[in-house]
Amino acid sequence: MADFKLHPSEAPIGQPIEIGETILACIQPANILSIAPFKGQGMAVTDTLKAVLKLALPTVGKVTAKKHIRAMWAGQGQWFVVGDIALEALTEALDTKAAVTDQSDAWVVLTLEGADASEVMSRLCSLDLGALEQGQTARAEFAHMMSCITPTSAGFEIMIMRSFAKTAIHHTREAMRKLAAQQAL
Amino acid sequence: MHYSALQILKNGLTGNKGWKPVWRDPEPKKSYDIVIIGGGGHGLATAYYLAKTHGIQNIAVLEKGYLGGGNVGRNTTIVRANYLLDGNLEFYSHSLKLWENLEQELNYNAMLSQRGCLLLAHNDGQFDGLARRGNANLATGDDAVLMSADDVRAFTPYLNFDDARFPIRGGLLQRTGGTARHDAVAWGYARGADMRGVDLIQNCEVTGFRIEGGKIKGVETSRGYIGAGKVGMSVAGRTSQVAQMAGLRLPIESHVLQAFVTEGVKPVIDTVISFGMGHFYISQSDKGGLVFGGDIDGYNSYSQRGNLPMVEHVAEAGMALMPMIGKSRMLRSWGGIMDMSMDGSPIIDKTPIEGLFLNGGWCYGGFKAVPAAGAAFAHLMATGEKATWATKFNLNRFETGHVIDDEGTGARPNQH
Amino acid sequence: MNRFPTGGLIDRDISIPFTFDGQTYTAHPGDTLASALLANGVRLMGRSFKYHRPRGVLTAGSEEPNALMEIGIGADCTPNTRATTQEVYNGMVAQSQNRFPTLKADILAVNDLLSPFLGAGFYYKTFMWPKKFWEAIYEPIIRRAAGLGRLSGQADTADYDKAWAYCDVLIIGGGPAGLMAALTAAKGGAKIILADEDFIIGGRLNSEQTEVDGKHSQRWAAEVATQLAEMPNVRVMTRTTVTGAYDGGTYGAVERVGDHIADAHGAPRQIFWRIVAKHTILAAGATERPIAFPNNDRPGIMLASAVRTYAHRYGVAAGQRVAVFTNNDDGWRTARDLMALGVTVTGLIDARTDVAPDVDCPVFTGAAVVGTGGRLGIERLSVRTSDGSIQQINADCLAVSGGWNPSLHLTGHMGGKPTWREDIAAFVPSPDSIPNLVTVGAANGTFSTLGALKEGMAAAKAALKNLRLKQVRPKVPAADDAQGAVTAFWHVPDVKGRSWLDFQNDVTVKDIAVAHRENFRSVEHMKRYTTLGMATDQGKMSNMGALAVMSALTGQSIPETGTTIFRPPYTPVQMGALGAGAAGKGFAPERLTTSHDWATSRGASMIEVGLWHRASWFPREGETYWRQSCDREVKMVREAVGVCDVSTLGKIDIQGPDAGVFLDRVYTNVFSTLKVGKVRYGLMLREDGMVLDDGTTACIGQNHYVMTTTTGATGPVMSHLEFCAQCLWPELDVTMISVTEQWAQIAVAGPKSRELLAGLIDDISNESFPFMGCGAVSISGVNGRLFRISYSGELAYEIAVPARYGESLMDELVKRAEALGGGVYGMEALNVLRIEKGFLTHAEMDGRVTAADMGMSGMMSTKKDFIGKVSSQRDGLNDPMREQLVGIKPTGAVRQILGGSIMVNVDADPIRENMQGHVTSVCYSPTLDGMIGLAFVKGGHARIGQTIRAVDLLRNVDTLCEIVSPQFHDPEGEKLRG
Amino acid sequence: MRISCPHCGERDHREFEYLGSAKLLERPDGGDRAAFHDYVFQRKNPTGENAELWQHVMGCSAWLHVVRNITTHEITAVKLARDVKAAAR
Repeated sequence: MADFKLHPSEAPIGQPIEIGETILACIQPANILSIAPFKGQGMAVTDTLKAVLKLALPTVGKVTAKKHIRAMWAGQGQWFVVGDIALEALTEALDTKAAVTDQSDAWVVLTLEGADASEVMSRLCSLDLGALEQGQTARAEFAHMMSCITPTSAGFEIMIMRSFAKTAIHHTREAMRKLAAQQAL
Repeated sequence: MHYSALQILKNGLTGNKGWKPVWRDPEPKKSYDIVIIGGGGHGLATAYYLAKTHGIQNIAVLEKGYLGGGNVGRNTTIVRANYLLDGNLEFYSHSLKLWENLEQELNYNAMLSQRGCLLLAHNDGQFDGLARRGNANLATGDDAVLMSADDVRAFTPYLNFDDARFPIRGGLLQRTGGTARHDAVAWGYARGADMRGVDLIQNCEVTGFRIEGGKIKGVETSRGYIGAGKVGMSVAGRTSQVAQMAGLRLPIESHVLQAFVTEGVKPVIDTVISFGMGHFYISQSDKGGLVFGGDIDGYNSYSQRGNLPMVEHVAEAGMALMPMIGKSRMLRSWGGIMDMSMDGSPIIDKTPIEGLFLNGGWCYGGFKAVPAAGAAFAHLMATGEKATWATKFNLNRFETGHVIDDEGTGARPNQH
Repeated sequence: MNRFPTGGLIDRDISIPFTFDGQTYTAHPGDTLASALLANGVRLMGRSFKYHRPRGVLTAGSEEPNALMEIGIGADCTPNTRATTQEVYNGMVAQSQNRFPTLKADILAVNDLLSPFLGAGFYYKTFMWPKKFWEAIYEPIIRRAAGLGRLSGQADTADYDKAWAYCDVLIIGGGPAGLMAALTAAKGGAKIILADEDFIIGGRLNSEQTEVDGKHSQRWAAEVATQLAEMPNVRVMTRTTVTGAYDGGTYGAVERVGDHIADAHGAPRQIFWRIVAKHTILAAGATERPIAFPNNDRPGIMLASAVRTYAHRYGVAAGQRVAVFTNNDDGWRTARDLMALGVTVTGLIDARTDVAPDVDCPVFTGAAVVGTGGRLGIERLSVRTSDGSIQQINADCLAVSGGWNPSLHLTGHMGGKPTWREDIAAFVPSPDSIPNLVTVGAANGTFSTLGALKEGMAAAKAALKNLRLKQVRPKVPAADDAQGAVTAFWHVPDVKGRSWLDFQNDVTVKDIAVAHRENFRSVEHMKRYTTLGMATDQGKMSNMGALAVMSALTGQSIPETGTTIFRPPYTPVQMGALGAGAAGKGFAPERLTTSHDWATSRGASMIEVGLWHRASWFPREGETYWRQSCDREVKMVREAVGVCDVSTLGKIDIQGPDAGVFLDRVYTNVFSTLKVGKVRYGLMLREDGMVLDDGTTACIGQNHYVMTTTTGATGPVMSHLEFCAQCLWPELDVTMISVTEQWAQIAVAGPKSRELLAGLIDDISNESFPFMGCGAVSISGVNGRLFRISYSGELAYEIAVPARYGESLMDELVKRAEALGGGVYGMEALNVLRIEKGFLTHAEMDGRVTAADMGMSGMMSTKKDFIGKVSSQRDGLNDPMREQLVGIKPTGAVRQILGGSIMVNVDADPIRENMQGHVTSVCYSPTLDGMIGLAFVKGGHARIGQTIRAVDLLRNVDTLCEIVSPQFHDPEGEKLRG
Repeated sequence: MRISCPHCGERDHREFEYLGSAKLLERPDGGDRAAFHDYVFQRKNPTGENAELWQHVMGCSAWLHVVRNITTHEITAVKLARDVKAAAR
């Protein structure tokens, strides 16, 4: 009966933003699903995930990946599965074992890459970035906002809540601009 | 010695050699009718009013450090009477009236400067809240002027009106609010009390109470036992510690509040501005320093120093509100320990121990309260009755539910 | 002029023009403003604060109290800038300050003549009569005279930034001790930061004529700095002042990135760093101290160390005929160095008697300077020789050396008290003043170059050991090992005239005597009474001298007299840097709904709600005033259908076998009985019995709920729930996560709302979605949720779709609403709709009201415990005369009610004692065609039907009102159930 | 201050929010008003070590039981409040 289609909004960054030695871009994973195991169900959840996704729940502060799907720790008793995996399938599989919610639209995933990515990050985030290795992930403050910071081979992935995305991009862009200008002195 | 222009002239011509000590340094006597613990603004004012209003002279003020070394000497000097709720309304109203005559009464220039105190609103809800407050202030007989955004702009054109994160919706000005020279208040009361025979005893720490049959007998101190008919605790910042020596547990937490001053600059801010949304307030001292502060750091502390997050937050709020201060430099930061009570309002009351009285829980309000609190505490200790302007600061109000929660944040001291 | 032909760390091949007070001069790269002015023969650089005495440069560092200037013009002008640290850049405009009309002829210098009457604390004793005159006359005059430089009054639009850095070892100061520490720690593999406030690394190595490792100390410092900069584990930060030490190894630091160049081209002027260090080595050096003697404040009287700095580092002779006054061996070095450079030394005055200076100039031992002369700068001095006779000496510069104060300031930032060392007559830091910080070199009282090198190395080795890094054994380079003998000598006794202690604030030895006389004897009293140490150097130049004077007066030793506490920051920090990023809109993050752009494109007026921006109203053509739009939008909802984005409300997904039990404990009412597909309104209290928040919670599956919170309370409620789950009842099997951001939620309200939705959703019947029903729906193939809830009192729904579709859904719903005679509505209309219906917001739930106050005692379950239950039973909260929520509407001639009015009885005066309550919310109700309001009134629930006045004293409105039920519109609730 | 979150490691305290004394873990059972008055309002407020509750709001959201010296700010122990509460049961 619907004679119309709902269409998704545009990504907050179209063309990647390149300033100096850093590039800021936005990626949109197919899905982000949260998993919070119920009491005593941690192993059962891991077993199920292994069966369904060939992935175990990572330990605190870690990321595990299998092909294009990865599981990341996302806070006390909370994990995110990121990739092409349907809410219904995961909800059904985990049924009484864990609470599952759809977070796909709740987060904007930014990538900050390039030679100066770390230096730009140091303007925005209080983490000890040198101590954050690939395979790890951190919940941390980013320019006064909640975030998930995950180091990648080329830089960082920064997950920010959707309503904050414009502010996050603005501040990151400003930090990139100022750093580039400083290095040009 | 009476202070006057003539006196200054006389001394100036004779090499300033004729000045006399502003207070004596007496040895403590064996006992006093009344012992006040704490030689801060409140303790000194209490002793002054006990002597002056109630004619009691056999009084000692015991101070563990130097007179006026606590919060009376480390606040941001704001005086105002623009509270919201009954209990606070009449109290601060009375205090402001006492402030207005203080200098002549004490013959000491505390430099009260009624340059106005402006509270800002940033949305309709806050504006209605300011209106409620202003109406209550007017109904109490105090000054209040509700300002539109245009009024505020005309009054303080240097605020950020153009690209503010939280645009200014309006304000509430109390023209009778302002600032005073904090140290002078302590010194003026100390001088007044000393002149009336009160013994001000510095470097004398109270280490215990002597209580017999539920009645106070005296205090143990670092300079020996001192007997007392009545004892008043006026030790905001350390109230829990002192009260604990009498076996009392209180609805109080101690928190650190930082304050800041910039290098002196020529006059740019001619009033006191309070930016509630940013938890920031600022004024300019007569010397030219911009004096400002914000919220308490937010965690219990007995250290008179704070940490960077609040330093930065306050500076950020300042830059958001008035970006013209960007090229001034923060010269000094310091901290004071606040008695944060569970509803944000003070306690002036008897304790369950006969003859032991409590004045504490002042949160941020202690400085502006000095005259009225001293007078009320003196009244209570001398007569056993509550002063008419301080009837609601009861110790048991948390049990009965008669709390005075001006901020509406409940039993969260770090949010008051 | 005064520039030596060779030597120093300046580039004589390049000349840089700049102006000072309108006069053009030239400098060379490597010059500070002070060195350039001295090179150009300028001695007069400022005026003192109180007496407006002429002032010249006293030091060559950040401790400078005199040579403060305004740098730049217009909005770029930075006042109070120390000429001793400001590098000259091309075209720089510098101006003297705190003088009128000119520096040479300053009218307020008249104060100096009045100084007998303006001594310590004079203002406490006068200006009181007549009473009004303080504020009307005296204070304005004082304020105009006070202050130092001028702020432009314009917004500071320069760029600033903030940043974080982590390291194993933070080394503060790049002099011999710091460099050796850095070299050692770096070779051991530690991650280090070396911060120095200067623009060239080296500290005093750049200021002295000495050798390290067989080469000139300047060269050695440069080589080590280069070596360090090339190591990957080292970050050398010049122009970076560590300003404060805080808990947990956290330090604040300011890096001046662009202050030394004419145009930073978008680079930050300054960066405020937070440096987190496992270990810290404080190698901040020492500052020389002056000696107090009569008229010791004339331009040309400088610290001897500064005279050497200007000579060796900048190639500048501070004077052509220099005299030296000292109490230690450094004074001799000054005389020798100057003579080697060809400067005439007209006298070396050493206060000590038992010394024999080996200097080829007129020498006076056991002597003291007892006076100076010269109008705008020193021209001569009087020396009292050891036999008591007075000798006149000509000099255009007097170099004074009173010994050294270790730069221990940071070690006092956490409350540490320093230790007195009699042998050097100075305070040194006490160990462990700051956890994991050690002090080395001159900052630790070790004044020889070799000693500093050794201590720096030792501290670094200890740090390496603690860090379990490899031990290294670098060779200590050869260097001078003279510690320098000193005999305490603070001020010249038995003299006439004023001897300055605090040069900026004009505090003299006599002022300390007055403070002593008046019993302001504790150090804090002395400081506060005289203002000593309150200057922009925080007493670096003055505290020790004053302490010594007070100690002599009281007969106590200096350590018994006390010390003063140094507070952060070490040197003043520009507010722009500390508040970086907050000017303009940067103060707080902005939260935007998915329909934000859509709304603004339709001309919506936006308002802030917490961090969110929401649409306030949507003007249509011809509407020029917000009320026109608002009234229309209200009518639209009441008569047709309205659409409103309500995504900002908090949404919390709660799941688990114990989710129902959990909700029972946090809400006053019961939720465990809620059936799947149903929604219930809930009330949440704080543990003190006051209302925390309200909202609806939907049961969307077995043990699966979605709670909504008010926009402003989302964070606090989430935190509260997490507290309950983790801290109170960890045994409950319940999980929660915010889904606020996942869902765009849109309200569709009005009698035609079902008709509107029928075109989008398959089954929208009352049976499928009865009032307070909910369920999953599909909207053009997108999975959404539908709740039949109403905040307007009309038949209404809220539809939630994944946020990416929010804007699209909004657009579609509004189009359809418009086709039905309705449209979009904003917060203003939403507010009117809820007031008409008596629904609450935080205007009513202000943190001071109970459920009973709001007429909701019925929602307080008696069958279970819940947060706030017991506290809400306190007598004071159950007083029937508490202020209770009612509706009010005008009944008299005045039809207006203002928010924030106070309530008084009909015949009562509007005074505090008669206050009956206050008005929380008001609106013009198009539905009722008049103003209505919500108010709290004492005993209000029992006063329905009575009249009362809403009085606004601020705006002179006095309105006779009838007290009514807060449900003005459809009190039976037939419409929302329809 | 730096707080070592058991999940997230050492972080600046600006990422955390302070609630108050860890006595807030011990909510009284039953309806005794005196017990609740003490629980909600009365504080020992010591000068030395104090057990208190912080939440890592900008991080993992865990409530933490932190033992901290109120005068020196030195932190000697950080545990998950959940675990402390469970152990007390």
